Amino acid sequence: MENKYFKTKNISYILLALLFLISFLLIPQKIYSDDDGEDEIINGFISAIESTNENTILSITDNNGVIYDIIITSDTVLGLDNAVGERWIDRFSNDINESIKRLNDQQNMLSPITILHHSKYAHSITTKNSENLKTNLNYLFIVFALAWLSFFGYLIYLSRRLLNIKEEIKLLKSK
Amino acid sequence: MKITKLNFINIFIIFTGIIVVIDMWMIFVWVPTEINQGAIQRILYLHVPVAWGSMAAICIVAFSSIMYLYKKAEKWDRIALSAAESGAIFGAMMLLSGMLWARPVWGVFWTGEAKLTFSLILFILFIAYLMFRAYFPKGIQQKRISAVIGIIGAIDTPIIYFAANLWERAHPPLIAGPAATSDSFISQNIILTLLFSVVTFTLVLSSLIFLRYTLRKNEDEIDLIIINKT
Amino acid sequence: MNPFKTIWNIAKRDLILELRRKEVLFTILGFSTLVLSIFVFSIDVNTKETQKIVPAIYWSAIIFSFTIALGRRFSIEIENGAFEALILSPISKDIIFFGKFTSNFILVLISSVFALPITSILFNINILKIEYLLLAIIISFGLSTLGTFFAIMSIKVRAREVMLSLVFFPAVTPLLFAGVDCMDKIIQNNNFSDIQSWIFFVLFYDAIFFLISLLLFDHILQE
Amino acid sequence: MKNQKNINLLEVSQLYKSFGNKKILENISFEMGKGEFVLITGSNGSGKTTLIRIISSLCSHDEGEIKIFQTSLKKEFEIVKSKIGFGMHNSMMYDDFTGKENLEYSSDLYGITNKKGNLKNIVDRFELTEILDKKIKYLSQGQIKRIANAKAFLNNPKLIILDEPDSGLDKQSQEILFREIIEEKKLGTSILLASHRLEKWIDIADQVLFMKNSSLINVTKDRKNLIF
Repeated sequence: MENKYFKTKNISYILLALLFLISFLLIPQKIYSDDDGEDEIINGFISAIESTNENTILSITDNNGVIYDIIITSDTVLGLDNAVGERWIDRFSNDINESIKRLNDQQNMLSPITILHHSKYAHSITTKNSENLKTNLNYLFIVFALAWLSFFGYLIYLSRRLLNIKEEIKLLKSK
Repeated sequence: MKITKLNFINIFIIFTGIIVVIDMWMIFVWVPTEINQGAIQRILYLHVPVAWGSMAAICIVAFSSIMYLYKKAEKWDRIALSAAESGAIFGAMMLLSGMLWARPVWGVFWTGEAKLTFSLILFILFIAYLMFRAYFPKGIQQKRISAVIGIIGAIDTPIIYFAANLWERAHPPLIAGPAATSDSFISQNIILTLLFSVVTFTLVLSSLIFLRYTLRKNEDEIDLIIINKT
Repeated sequence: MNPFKTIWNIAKRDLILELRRKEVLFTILGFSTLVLSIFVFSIDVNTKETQKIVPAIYWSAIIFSFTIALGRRFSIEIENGAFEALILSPISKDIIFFGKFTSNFILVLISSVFALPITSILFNINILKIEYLLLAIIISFGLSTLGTFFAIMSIKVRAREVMLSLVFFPAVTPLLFAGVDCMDKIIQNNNFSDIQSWIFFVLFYDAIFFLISLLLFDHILQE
Repeated sequence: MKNQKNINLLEVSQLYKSFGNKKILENISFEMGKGEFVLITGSNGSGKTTLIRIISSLCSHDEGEIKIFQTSLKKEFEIVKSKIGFGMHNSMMYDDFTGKENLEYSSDLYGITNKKGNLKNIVDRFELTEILDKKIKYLSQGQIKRIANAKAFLNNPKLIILDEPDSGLDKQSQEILFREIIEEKKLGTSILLASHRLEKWIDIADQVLFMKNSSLINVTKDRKNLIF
């Protein structure tokens, strides 16, 4: 039973090569084509909030006094901390009056705001809580401690086993 | 002074140790704190090199598995095993540093963000390779099947990364915070430290692989001696 | 000996075997319905929020039931050496893979098509459209390619079910992403262009792993 | 009956196999010509089954060379397999199929032309008619063995490899098996048989190979005083 016409092995090699070629041409650029330009960041304080019927406009004065008018779209993401410091994260469209209320609090508390926007349409608005960013040094410490603990622990474990085995080999060889 | 196998490794490990100390100094002292995120941004100098390390580890596993299937030489199988073990540790660190970075900055441990999903699946792949190998009865078939898993896992890695990106594009997670644009703020020193850390962690990875390789070799040697004895 | 006839022979015999033994058939059909009904009890179904997670429930039910079925599928065939009879017969190893793959593909397809109406009844969403069938076909293709490969590979391993799922799930997550996301989009009846990139991705995934399994199949058969 | 030296059907040279740190086969070499009956005997667990599995490419070996019909085992060897009949230790059949369905499945796999006629001939030769229509799982070990042995003769092979075909068989079916093997031997089919029971096989064997703690001794000549 000679299945020469079914030489799947070399057919699969050719098909595999072809497929890699097509995939590199076709899929990636379709995906990454809609990545439109760089987003900019503004750090500053909320000076005024006007909400017209179709969208809400925030005017922000940044550290050196320049005033920007930022338009909040439906999918802008808000990450605002209240006085106690708990972070509240939600999309603007999910709960508009709650978001407006929170933005007003931020305005009264004059808390520093970081806005990530693309040609005036805001992607995300977050409280730049620099003081509690300092406090999370403990996360930094935990990560580095765990990293080095695991690396050196593994290293020591390996070298100890290596030494034991070396001795055993010497013992067995001498016997 | 004849450089025997063993003390070559010692020199290599001591050298890596020195490089690591310099790297730590650079990360914690030399590089300025990034204005946007503050101190927590220094996790970048651990997260990126470790991610690069686990990627390199899965590539080494794939390459040595293919060579083992092709050449049937024991040496390739040992490299695959050692790369997988160190890769698992690097994968765990990648996952951990990713999560502990997300917590202070985005306020949540886990989001649908592509990199986090990808590192979790990569970590599970490593664990699957090691567990499958440990539970399979010893012998040539065990080595051959582990090589096959290594190859499939490695081919799967870019595909999973791709799928994670597509998934993130379809379900954008609620990342409210400057971390989302951490890479838009790279100054000169930050790039230098990052590169140096990548070099350091590659050295750490290779010394771990080297050590595990020699250990594996000696284990085989003992088996041979026992066989000849009986 | 026409190879396609042998492939159909192997697949047909496997399916007859499963019909008689009913063990894998119950897992494929019964278990996925069980998983779906567990979710129905645990969440209140008719709010708009829960509609969003229906695709996730559907696809995880399919993948769970398939993994368990895979664990059972080859166990008896191996114990009394029937699989070795296949290896010893004068057919090339690729044909064995095709045959086993076809029977698994048909089983997964039955399971996913069978679970569609159940999901639409339990979660009262209308998901009986043609696109779902196309989606189910291409994803079942990917699932059964890797499923057959891993099932045959993990015959001799201890704690086989756990090891099989430990290796199978990470490899199949891209399909899970694609299935859930496409279904989500079809439910909100967006146009075809949204899920086009996913469809391309799944086709690429199926082709790649089908060929890789073919190339590596010899290595996992040799004892 | 010495065969012509040049065409060796099966050649095994310097075969080594060890499992973990236990040696199973050491420096096994033997040849087998056309129409020869070779008996491999030895106590249980002396490596007979492993040797058979290695020869039929079910199991890999560490060193050594195996040639069947002059083609080495490494190359794709389906064409060769169509001329070989295998009767392994386990039944190699599906429990939920009846004996008849199992035999039909094998003839499909071997691509036998007139399936019906060939099957009928095998069934008559091995007198299986009454146990053919029950599912394998309802049959006794002996009956399953009879069907498995018949399966090895299904594709009228040039070489038949049988591993413990007589275990669990009653007197009467042993007679049938013995008669069929002599029949095949006359037609020029060579047979490789591994068994730890000697009585009948030893008289008709052209070569007797005795396996003792993982090595092979050719005792064809002084087979009479074979004790182990």
